[in-house]
Amino acid sequence: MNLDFSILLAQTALLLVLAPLLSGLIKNWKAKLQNRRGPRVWQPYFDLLKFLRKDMVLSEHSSWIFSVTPYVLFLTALAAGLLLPLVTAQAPLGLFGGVLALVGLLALGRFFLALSGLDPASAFGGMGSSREMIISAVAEPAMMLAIFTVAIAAGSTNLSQIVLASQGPGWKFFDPSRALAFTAMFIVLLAETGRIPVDNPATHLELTMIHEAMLLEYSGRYLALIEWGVAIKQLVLMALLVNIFFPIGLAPETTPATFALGLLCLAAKLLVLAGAVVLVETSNAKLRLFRVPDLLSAAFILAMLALVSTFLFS
Amino acid sequence: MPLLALLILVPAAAGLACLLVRSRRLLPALGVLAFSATLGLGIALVRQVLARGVVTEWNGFLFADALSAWMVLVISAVSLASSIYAVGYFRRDLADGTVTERRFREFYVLTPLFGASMFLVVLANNLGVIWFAVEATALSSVLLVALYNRRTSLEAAWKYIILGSLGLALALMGTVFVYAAACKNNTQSLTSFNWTYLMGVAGQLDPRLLKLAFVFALIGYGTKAGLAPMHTWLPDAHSEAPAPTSATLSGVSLKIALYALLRFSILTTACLGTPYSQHLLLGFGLLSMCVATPFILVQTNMKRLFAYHSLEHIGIICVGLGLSVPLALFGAVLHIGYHALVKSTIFFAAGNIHQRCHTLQLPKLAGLLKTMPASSILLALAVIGIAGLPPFGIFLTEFGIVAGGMGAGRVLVSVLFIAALVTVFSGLLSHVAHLLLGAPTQEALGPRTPLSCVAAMALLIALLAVLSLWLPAPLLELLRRAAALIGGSP
Amino acid sequence: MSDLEAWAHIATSVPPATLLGAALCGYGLGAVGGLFCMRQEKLAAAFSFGAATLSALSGLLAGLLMLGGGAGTPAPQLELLPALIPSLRFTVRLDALSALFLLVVSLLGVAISIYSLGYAKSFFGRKNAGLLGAFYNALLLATTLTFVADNIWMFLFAWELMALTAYCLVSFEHEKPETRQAGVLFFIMSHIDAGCLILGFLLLFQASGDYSFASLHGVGAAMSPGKRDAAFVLFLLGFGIKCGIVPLHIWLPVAHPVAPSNVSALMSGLLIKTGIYGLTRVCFDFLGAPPLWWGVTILAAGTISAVLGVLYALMEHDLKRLLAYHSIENIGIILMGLGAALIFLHTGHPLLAALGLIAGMYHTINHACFKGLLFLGAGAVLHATHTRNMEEMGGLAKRMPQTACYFLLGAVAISALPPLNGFVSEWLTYQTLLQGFGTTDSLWRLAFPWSGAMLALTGALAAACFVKAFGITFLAQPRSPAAGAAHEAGPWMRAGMAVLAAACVLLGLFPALFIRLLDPLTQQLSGVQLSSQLSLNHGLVLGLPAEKAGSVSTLGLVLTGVCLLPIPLALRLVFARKARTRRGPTWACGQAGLTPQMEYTATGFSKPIRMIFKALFRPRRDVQREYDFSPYFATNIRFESHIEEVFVERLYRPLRITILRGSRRIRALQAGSIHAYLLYIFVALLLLLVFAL
Amino acid sequence: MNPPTAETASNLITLLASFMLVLQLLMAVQSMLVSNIRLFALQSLLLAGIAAVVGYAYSACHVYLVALLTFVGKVVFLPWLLERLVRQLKIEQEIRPFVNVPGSMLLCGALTVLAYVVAHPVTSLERLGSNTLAVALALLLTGFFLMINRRKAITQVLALLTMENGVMLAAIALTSYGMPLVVEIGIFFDLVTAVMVLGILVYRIRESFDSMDTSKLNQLKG
Repeated sequence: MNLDFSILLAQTALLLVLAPLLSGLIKNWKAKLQNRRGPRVWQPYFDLLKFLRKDMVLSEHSSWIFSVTPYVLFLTALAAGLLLPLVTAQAPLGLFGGVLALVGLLALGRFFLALSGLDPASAFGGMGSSREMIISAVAEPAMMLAIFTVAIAAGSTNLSQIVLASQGPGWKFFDPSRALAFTAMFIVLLAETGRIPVDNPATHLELTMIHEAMLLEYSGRYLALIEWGVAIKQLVLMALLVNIFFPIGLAPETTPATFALGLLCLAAKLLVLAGAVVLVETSNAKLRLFRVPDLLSAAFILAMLALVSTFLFS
Repeated sequence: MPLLALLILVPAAAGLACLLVRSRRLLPALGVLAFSATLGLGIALVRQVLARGVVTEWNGFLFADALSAWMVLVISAVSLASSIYAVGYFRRDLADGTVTERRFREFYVLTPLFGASMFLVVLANNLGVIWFAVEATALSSVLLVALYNRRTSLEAAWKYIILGSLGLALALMGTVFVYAAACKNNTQSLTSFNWTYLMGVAGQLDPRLLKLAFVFALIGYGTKAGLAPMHTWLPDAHSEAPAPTSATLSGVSLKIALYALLRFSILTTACLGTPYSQHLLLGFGLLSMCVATPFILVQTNMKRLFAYHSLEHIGIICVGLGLSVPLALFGAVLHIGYHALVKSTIFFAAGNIHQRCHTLQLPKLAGLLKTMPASSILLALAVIGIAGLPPFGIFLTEFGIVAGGMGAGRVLVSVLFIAALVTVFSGLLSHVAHLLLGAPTQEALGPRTPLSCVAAMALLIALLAVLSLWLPAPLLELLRRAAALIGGSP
Repeated sequence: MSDLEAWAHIATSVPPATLLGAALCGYGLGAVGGLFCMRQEKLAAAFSFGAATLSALSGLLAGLLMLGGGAGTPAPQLELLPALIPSLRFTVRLDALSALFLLVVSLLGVAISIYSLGYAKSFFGRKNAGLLGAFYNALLLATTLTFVADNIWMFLFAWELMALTAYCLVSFEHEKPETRQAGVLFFIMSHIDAGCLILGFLLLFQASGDYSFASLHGVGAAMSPGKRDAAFVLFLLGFGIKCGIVPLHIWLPVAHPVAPSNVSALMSGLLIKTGIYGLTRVCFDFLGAPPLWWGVTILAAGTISAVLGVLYALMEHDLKRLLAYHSIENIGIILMGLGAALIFLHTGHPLLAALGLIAGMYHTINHACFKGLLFLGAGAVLHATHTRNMEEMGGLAKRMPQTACYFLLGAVAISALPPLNGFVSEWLTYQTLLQGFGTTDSLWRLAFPWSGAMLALTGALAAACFVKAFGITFLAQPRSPAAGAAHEAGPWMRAGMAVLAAACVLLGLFPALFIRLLDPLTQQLSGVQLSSQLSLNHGLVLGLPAEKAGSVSTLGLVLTGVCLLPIPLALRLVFARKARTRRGPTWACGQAGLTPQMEYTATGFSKPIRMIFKALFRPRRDVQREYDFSPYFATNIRFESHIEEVFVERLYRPLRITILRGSRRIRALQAGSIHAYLLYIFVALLLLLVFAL
Repeated sequence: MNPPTAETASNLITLLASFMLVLQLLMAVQSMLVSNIRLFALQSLLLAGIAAVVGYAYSACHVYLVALLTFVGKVVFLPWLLERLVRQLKIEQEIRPFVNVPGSMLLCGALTVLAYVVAHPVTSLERLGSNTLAVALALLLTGFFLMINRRKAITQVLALLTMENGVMLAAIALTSYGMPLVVEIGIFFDLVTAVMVLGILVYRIRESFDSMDTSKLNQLKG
């Protein structure tokens, strides 16, 4: 594995730049669908910049965990991104971990974020972290089964191998197990990134926000780091989904040409997925908290069917 | 030097001496002296038996082989310990008037006689004399049970004597049948009734008669040994008797009747050749263990709890003897010794608790570890021993019996054995844990336990601990010979 | 540096047998010493726990040397005591499996003994610390003997001794009635499993004819299938009770919390491992080629134990009961690895069986470390706040900073989050389950991914549970004056925790090194050495034997994190140089200020799970409301919610009631009338006369 | 021993043995204590007679001694002792037994049949008197049943003594001259001490309990 730093730096930069753009894009499109003009697409950059410059207020009750969490969240999201074959089939740090390591890193970030929600002794943070942990717990089996389906087809949990295996002859997408797995992963994506049916990202209403509640006490550069980390996490998950199930444009080896082509294909795919997410967000209302497990158990059933269908129909 | 005769005459003489001696202080000393003498004689007997295989005196009337030598040792050890214990025990009883002067003397006359008749049972060669000796143990111990002259102890004594005499009548019928089978080839003399002669001529005896004889002996001596369903007198007698007597009763006298039954079983196996008697012993042993379990689980009286536990251990020994596999037999014979030591300690402790807290009701007693640390710790060690937990030897013997059983392919027997053991353990543990641990509830406490009582218990526990980890070579050889004897190969 | 090499030379030259002997004598000496100088508490505690530390160290060395020596080293045998009965001998033997578990017991022994040197101070004046030291040493002695026993008799001897000493320790503070009941329940369950083991081993003895373990290797082949399955069921029951597999687990959450904290750490880190050791020794070593249903049963038992263990743990707000339930969960994960390995042995894949074994064993070591660490942390917290109820804690991170760090490290490890050891062993378990799918084509292969999904659910719920445990205990404001006045644990206690924390980190970052130690074990049990194929890039990365299979390197992830750290720091330098930070009150919707009552509670935190899994918990809540004139203006509200222990309510309590009621009915047989007694004898005589002649 | 006297001796023994069984059945029915004691005395007399006949038939002097001992002990001394006890404790009437009269008669009959069935394969061993072993077993079993059936302590002792008679009859019938003398004396001596100890106990029970009804002795339960 030649750890040539060029790809590493490129992918890191790509992750840092694309993430806010993607979330800005989604906010903008959502506004347009609700025939509002909505914030401009690169508004998140300005937000980040503003947060970085502002003074910071730390709660008097919080401990050192409150200050460590932004760095942990940001770094784990970035590291997870580097495990992913973003542009070409070669993931920069593919040797350091496969899909299990990626899920583990995101879980580590979530663990510290939940702790920081409890730290400032406010009820909102406690409620947010409790709901966040429980929803991700219920989503976990569905995600694991979908990953198992894909990993069994490829015979390994190494993401590059999975992508190369699914690039095989014939248009793999219509294979029933991959379609079911994709649907299950899509539902899990909505739950993990806190989209509408599970959690409302745009609200500050105490009772309905899950993810936002944990960030309530953050301000200044810590808030910037966390916002950026969450955006990177969203990009990583969407890219993971897109690259595994639609491996078009992911060349086996990385040269400047294949890098550019891959980037284009990635952008296209991400836009399509973002559009799908926006469509789901605008057409659905937020589910009651105790209906969310039913949605996620539906995802689990879909993943189970995907797994069964790998050997039932082949 | 008539060793066997001395073994019987010394305690008998001590009993008569206690009758005549005036001063009250001398009686305990006489008791302790008598039984330490018998212990010495017992050790000498063991050495002789190991040297010469079999010791006989009075031209064959008295007879001692490995099994009887081991029983002599057990009897003298337990009797010595209970006589030491009785010194302190009765001083307190006399002090608070529960025992009158006459009863005190009565105890010191009857206990040595009780010991003497027990020695006669194990040393007699003639089956008729064995019956006579067992009857003597019954008669001498019935008045001991009724020592306190309370209503309940009288009732216990009455049941003890009626059921005992009934059992012995049936045992006599069994002995008559054996004798009838023996003198069929009309040799007509005292020796034809000796066990050695019978073993010699066992082949020609009429098998049908011997089966009938064994059935009567089993019911008869089984009643005296406390096998279920003939055990009903056992909890009453052992819980109402004074502590030293119930220790001797529970520790040794049950095994004396079992010894007599064992002689019959060996004879029947030699004659019939089929394991007829062993199957019966096995069946009654398992029945005793299963019958003891429910009574232990829901028991409220401490002494009755330990009495039922003796019933279970008699069942264990019977199962061991019934399996008649070398390892199981060795386990059973060794178990006789270990159980005698532990059960006596437990009844001594019960006696201490009874005298200190004036009640035997388990719900009323709690937190004894704080009020009576010395005897509580010794009771805890004894209960650990009797429950068959590792540091002490009973774990070895119970494992030996089960291993023997499984080795011989008796899977169902072993499963029942283990199930009964575990259930009884849980009952015993929950009672004793409630008894010893927690905050003490007793307010009006009697006088502190005298030193001699604690010394007796400590002596027995120390002996058990030593014997659990290291058996001296001569003792091991003696036990191996006794086990071989029961197994049928002389 | 030269003396370091000298020390290393000395250490490797001493044969493992003498080290093991030294360890056993050390424990014995510690126990006897603790008993004798019971009067002077300080001396007794120092002597006994000091002796325990040293003997544990020598045990650790013995284990390391034995495992380090590679697969070939011969297993030394030792005769401890002269045999009472010729066939039942007290012999011990140190083969690969025993060496691994000796390693685990010694590692935990060192850490907890150091911790106890400080912890015993809390007993001075109140209880007898010398006695605690004595029983502690006896328990370590018995557990070590159990792992290294070489014949049936010695194993059962040590097993019962372990149960006895553990009972004495569990009911050490026997003033409280709940401690006594817990002790009795523990001992009865231990005795039941000892009974099952005796029967199981003797079934093997029937076939082998000899008690020594040497003669029992692969004895299953010589037994009839019916007997083999019966032996397996007996062993599963016996070892299952000690492991805490779900239907048999009821003693575990009751016994661990009442014991002194250093003992609960030892019990949950170690006592449970004796069950795992037993199952491994019997299923892989003695019973020969397993049928399919054995592996599937263990896999299913593991899965169910894992999920139910973590679900019940989430509902607990008693810190030590929570950790006890987590022991059940982690045992489930270990059993998943072992069950999968058994299935691979059946389908004839020794390579994957070795992988499953490595996953199970590695998680055993990891669980011993982080569970021990968490219990020691809980002990420190309990020592400081004098309560086990999490609802009365809070804000301890500022008052007990180092304990908080150690507890957090343990929490991250147990939630299987990278880069620590929990993640590595769960990664190995996932890989085993993943590879398992392709091995058979019968429907059973669905069991693997399904267990994988349940493992994921367990991991995530464990993370949620430890966010609750750490957050409610250490973060935010103290909820009670006791928590407010808490002080940091003593130096010894922190040192004990530091040892285990270091172990967790090392086991997490350098897995390839430690898996090399498991080589002799997998060679002995499944005939394959796997560590060389597992460790790629000279030990930095842990990969699977198949060439393009997945790999993970926790060290790599940490390095990546460190390399990426300059980015946020640079952002701070570039943009936020002038920004100031200040401390302000937490947002309370504009009202005056936050009081501790407003904080989120542990019961609240686990409320969503209680709602989602209503069918399992059947939660009941009652609210008492006191008011003066109108119910709408309550002066005082008392809220109480509790869940139903399904197994205790439905299975064990009815069983106990029927047994006791039956016994009372039988007790009526002894009705006191002599005529009835005579009738019993008469009937017995008649029956014998009619049938037995 | 010439055949004719053997012939008449075994007939005589069979006759006396059957009479003993009849007396036993009478005792099962009789409810007066004193008459029960007299019935027992008569039964012991018959036993002594059988012993004398055996002694004469085999002209063995030690059997005469056994007959004499039985006569002195069981016909004279024990009934006198029991009657003195009955007079002292002023208990006259046996209260209603557990099983009424026809029931107990039926049971005794059944037990006798069982005794014959059990004794049948073994009768070939007898020398004098045909199936006296069956009669002995019947005496034993009916004595046992009598002991269960009656409530008064004295009657239970009496039932025990009749069982003893049954055993003695078996001893005499099965063996040519009964058991060796020393054993006979030992057994006899035990019997006497047993009755004396029972007497002491009955006296003490009478003192503390006001009545001799054994069914009152049931405090020790469970």
